[in-house]
Amino acid sequence: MGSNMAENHPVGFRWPMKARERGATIIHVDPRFSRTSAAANLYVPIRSGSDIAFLGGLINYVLSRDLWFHEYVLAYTNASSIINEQYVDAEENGGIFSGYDPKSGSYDNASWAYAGPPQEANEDAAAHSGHGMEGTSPAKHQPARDETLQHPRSVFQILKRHYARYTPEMVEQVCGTPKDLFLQVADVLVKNSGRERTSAICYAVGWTQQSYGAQIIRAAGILQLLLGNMGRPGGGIMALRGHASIQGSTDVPTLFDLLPGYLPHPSVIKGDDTLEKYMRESAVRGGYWSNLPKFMVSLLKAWYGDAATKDNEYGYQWIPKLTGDHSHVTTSAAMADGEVKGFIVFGQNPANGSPNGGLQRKALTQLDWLVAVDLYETETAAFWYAAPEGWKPSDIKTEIFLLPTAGPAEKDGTFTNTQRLLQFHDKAVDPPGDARSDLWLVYHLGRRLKALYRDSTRPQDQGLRHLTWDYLPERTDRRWRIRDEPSAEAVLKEMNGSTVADRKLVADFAALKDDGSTACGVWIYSGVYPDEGKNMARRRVKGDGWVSSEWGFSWPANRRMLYNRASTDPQGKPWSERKKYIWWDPAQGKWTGFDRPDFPETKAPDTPPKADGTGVDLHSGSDPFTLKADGRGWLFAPSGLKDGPLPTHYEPLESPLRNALYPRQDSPVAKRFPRKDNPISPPGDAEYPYIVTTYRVTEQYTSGVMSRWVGWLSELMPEMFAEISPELAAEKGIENMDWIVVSSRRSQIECRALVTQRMRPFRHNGRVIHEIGLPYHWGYKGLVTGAMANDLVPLSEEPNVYIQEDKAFTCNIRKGRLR
Amino acid sequence: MSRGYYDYPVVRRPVWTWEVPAYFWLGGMAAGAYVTASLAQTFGSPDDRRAAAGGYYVAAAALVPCAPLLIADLGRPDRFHHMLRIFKPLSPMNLGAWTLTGFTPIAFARAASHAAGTGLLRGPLGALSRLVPTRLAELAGCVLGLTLAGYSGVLLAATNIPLWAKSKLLGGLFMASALASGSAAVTLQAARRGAPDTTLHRLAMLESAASAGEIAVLAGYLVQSGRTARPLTRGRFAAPFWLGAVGAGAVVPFVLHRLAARRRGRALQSLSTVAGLCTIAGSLALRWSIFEAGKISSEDQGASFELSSD
Amino acid sequence: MIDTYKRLMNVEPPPPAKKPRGFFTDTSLCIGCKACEVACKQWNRLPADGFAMTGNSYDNTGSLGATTWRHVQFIEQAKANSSRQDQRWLMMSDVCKHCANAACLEACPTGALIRTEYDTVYVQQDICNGCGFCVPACPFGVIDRAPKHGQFEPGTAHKCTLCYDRLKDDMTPACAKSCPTASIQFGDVEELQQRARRRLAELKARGETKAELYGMPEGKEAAEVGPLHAFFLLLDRPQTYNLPELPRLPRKTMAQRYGWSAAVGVGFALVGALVFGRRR
Amino acid sequence: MSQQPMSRESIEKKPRTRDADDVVVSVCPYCAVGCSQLVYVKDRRITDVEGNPDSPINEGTLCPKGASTYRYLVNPNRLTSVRYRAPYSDHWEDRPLDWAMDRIAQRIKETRDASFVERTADGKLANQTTAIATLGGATMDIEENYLIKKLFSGGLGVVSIENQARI
Repeated sequence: MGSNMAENHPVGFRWPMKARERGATIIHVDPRFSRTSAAANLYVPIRSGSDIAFLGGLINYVLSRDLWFHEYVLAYTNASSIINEQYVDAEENGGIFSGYDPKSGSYDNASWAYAGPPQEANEDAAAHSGHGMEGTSPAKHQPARDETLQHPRSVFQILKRHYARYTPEMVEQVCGTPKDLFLQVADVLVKNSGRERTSAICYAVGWTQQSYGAQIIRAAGILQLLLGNMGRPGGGIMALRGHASIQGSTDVPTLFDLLPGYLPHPSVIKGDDTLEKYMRESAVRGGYWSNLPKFMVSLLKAWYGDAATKDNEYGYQWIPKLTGDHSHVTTSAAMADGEVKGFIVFGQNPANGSPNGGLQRKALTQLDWLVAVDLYETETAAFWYAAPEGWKPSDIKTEIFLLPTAGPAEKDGTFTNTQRLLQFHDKAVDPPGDARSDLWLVYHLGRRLKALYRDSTRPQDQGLRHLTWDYLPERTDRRWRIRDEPSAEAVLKEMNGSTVADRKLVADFAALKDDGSTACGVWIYSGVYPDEGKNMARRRVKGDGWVSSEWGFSWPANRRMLYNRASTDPQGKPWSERKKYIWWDPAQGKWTGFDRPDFPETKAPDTPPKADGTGVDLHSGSDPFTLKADGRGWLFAPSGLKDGPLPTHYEPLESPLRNALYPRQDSPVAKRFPRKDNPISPPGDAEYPYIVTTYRVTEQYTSGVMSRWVGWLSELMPEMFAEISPELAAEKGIENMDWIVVSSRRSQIECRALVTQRMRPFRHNGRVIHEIGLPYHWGYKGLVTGAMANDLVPLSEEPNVYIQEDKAFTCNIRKGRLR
Repeated sequence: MSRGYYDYPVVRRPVWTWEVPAYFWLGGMAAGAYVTASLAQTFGSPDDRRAAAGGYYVAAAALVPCAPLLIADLGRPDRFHHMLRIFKPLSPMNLGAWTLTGFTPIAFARAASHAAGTGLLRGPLGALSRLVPTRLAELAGCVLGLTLAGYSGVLLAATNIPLWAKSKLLGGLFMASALASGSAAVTLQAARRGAPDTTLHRLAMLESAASAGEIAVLAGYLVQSGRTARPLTRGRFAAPFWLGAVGAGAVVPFVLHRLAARRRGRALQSLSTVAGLCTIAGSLALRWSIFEAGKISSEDQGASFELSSD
Repeated sequence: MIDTYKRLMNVEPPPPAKKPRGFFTDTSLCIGCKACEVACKQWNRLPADGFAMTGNSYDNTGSLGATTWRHVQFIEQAKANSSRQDQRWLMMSDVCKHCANAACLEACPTGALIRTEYDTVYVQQDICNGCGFCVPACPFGVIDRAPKHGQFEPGTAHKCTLCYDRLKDDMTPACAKSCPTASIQFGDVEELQQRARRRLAELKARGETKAELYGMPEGKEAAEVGPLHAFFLLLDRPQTYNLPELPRLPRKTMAQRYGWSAAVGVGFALVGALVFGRRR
Repeated sequence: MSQQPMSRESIEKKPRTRDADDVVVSVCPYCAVGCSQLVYVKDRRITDVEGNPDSPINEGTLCPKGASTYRYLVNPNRLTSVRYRAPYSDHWEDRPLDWAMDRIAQRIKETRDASFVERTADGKLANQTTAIATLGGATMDIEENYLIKKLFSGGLGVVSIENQARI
């Protein structure tokens, strides 16, 4: 669901195909019959934007028919935990949870917490974005539980009530999915889960690019926990990410709200005035996040070196504090308003790759200067003369630097792939001409800036002055023409971490300290370079067809599967012989198996929780989810999310339909950008009656910079097109390959119509809703050019992870051309 | 007929251009003229022999552009000699290349021998030409000439282009057309040089026989081809085919020769001339229209499926 | 003299025969990613040959040709009702069949087209003179002549080489190597045929009633062109994939064609003898 | 079977990878699956890029994009010099890399100095600038991402540091 894996991750899809040939069932739930659907055993149509209704239907199916994995759910999830008395479910409140403030459009999630003594960290946890990873937990102590699951405020009972109306009939009404198909999916999933079998769910931006994206993934998480599919081989929820190192750029990260390794970014709003306050409020007593101070201090030591001392809070104040939402979407709006003066773009292409392309390009005209770094001339770099707006260059003030850069085979470095695997790539040749690696560009820019500020005494410049910036290799490599290339391995070592005193690389993050004696750039990567000459990301021991632990390095600590403690029963024995992965070896007194255990290695299954302990000591030997405060998988999220503790069906911000489940139409906390250049259609807007969804095809890549300059790919998908069903085509008098105009409240574009039975109309209570599909790869540079689907997309933000909604919005179409 | 993959053709469009039908036409005419002349040499009266011997000049002249045309049509003309790299009669084109290579010198030698005999060619070259064993040259030339005239249709037919391959008679058709045009060329030159009426009547009879044969084979070809022949019998190539190849090329000369059968002197000569010209032109029309219509046929998915079903 | 001829005509003795190699393209595993098309162009340095959308599903390649040696077909099938009953999207990576009796090879007058030691059909680029005869000879529309003034070996004939160069180092052909789902399998032809038979039985047992093999020795399609060394497992009738039911080998009817031709010639000679001899 | 004569080229035919000076292990630049690639180098030029059979991820296979990596890297349309467009200008100019680096550093400094906010209106320490933004990183190495974050956040106080993960 939410992924077109065969098309967008064809090599990844090699493995589901192998599984299919061994008897596995592939189910593809998608609005379009895609190449993934063609390879699936079962294709299930679903209207774009209704995923939570579908997953909620499955949850309800499992709960109401008592098909959940009892032993697993009782032991490993928070099903038995009791929730706060103040909690009011969306079910009883028209689709809105307790704690909602209509004025600010946000939730105070105190009422979602576990029942029990006042919990000091409740408030702060909400601020941890965690970027879809692990939210830190509010619980100081293990929460109150009712192992019979009968307590009306137990998570289990709340869950049952919340999803009671998500019946197969409701799924059919909301999703347009035929009831019999939905039931078939439910049946396959349930039969394929349990002790002997596991099911996996794969998703991609089909889920995340919705105004409640994180909640869709949460819904899948709930389902997988109920079925006992988490932490087990063949189970899990797979995020299929879209760029070579998008996981790495999330880990490190180049994201505004996080510091390396998912440490929350200090913020004025959260009141992170001092390091001490920041650490107190960010760290949690229970679970692995209790170690946050060690990671934070080590990070500061890595950045500021000897200048980071206990007395100056290890340089904490040199790190800027957030004053709001500085995400890409919000920044684009600010840029369009002239508030951003300088913009540096590394291998990205917002002019046609980001939502509301017209606004994005206008924003570029407002800049004083723009630095674009790429292998090819991008739409972003060329906006001033080539944009469809037809601006006169003489009207555009932006000073532009287009810097040529290197491809991966032209530099050393590491990509982190979608499964958290770090793989080092070796330099094969020098980049051509004046092209330089991004590492070179950033490093030498840093040197120049440090030189410019060398003599400054202003406090604001001291961070830069003290920034450790020493990455040139000791000996230049005579093989290469470019002699001043910084060493990627030196940077990787800094990320791995070392002791401050003797600069010895640390073996993993367990060695990090909060007293300034260790430095570590990215704690989760610690262990990637545990010793001189031992680059684990560069390990290339041929795959063994199973866990292949010796290929690259997987964070954390080379664990290939997170929470794999859940692959055994509470007593530490594999749930079944077929599905064994790690297990407790009483003879050795430790966890062993095919993978590194994602659990304290010698903590026996029967270890009781230490009530007075901290960190994972607060957990028992059978609490597998070590990053959680209570060590349990969260069916109900007492904190960490900004849009509710339980996934709830809302309609997309633009939808032709009314929410059939709740009076509340759409997400109460999704961020809209009500601006003149970003109008949004009201629900049921008759002028824009069709749903449109955007996507990639195999033959092209994102905004096209990496594919539309390659003839071999361009010829395979040369033109922009819209996929429409024969039914809609007939209604509109459109023939295959006709030119059509697709319009939304933001803009209109022209492209070819690809009339295909692979698109279908959806029926909702007898009403026919048409959906059209738009790939978004084209632009105005490259060997092949074409209209830009993103011009039609509204600016908006999902509240947790600030992603726009482009998988479901509304449009109209007509036969013909723009002019 | 079941549908295939969209409307994509099953086979590829031939890449050859106008040089190929032009060569088939000239080569065929040369062969026909040579054979006609040789038949006259062998079986005819002295008048016949004298009048028909001009056919050797026709043959030699028509052969001059053949090799250049063939070479010009190659994708890599610089490698024309690779045609003779191996001997592979299984490949009609290889067979044709060897045949042309063998026939051309013989035809030139025989023409030179005739020229020397009539005193047209003197000096050492003349003397040399007189040494040509004419009987042997005629026999060998006829064998090679008939091969040259006969292989071109087989070459086109030895493909998977429905129009060319469906019927088994294209080789025979081209052979008949070649002989008709060759004998017509002999008639033509004989008539222009004022050959005796008897000889002209005999040549006309021979040419008419070829035309009649051509019409018979063509009828068989069209019947065997059936629906597949549509690109030829309808559309763009219908006019050149029906009016040019069939009308001008066979029916008109046949009728003219019947008319001429009872005429003598200048009238006979004029009618023979016109008939000969018609036959020769029709022969070109036949090759060209079938050749070009073959390209359209190559795009006919249904015809390809028909060709490849039992 | 012979040496001069050999040099002029570029004639060398062939290497000893090896085990026949080929492709088994199992369309039931194809996901239509076109990796084969690109990997082939990359390895063989073939140019892109046109940026035109066809509107025929996701196939913007159209056909095999001089600069396209793998071509993925996309066949959309569904009952034309709103529930899209029996919806299928068939994908098939087409390629030169490397026929046991190859029409192109038999047509070739220069010996440029040869059967290699791996029993594959290969165009020798230093021999081919671009006569173009192989183009209409092929019953599958595979081989084509590059434009005379193109950027890529102007004027000579091209088609899949089964990566003849790679075979020499025991490397898998580029398309088969890249194929992420093992739809394109490379190996010893006999072994591949065994595998294909097993696979067909497996699919039939799973209920794929329309599945069939194309190009096996026992198949009707092998009657004239012989077993295909690049053969296929199809999920529908061959014609659905533009494959002829009974691909024709011109040689099979050539004698008959020459016969008619000769008959006409002999007839003419007889008539000539009669006409001229009658009144001697 | 193979009785026909062959040509010299056919006899001497060999894969161009046989002569490679070096075979370098790389990772595909496109999606996040992380397919391992082998890059063949001859005379300091890339001659071939294909899947690495040792990789447990792709086992030697690649998708069409991965298979086109060679052309992504070796491509006449690539930028090989700094292109500069002055304000209000209607054309690109080629500029030396050093000049551009100096000028960019200068512009960053100017903008930063003019926009730096030490304290918010209510007096809280912010030490940031919102007048500069960086975008991108998902196509780049983690080392590069790390230096961007370190320089722009930890060094310059830029807060809007974002990448493709957001879209």
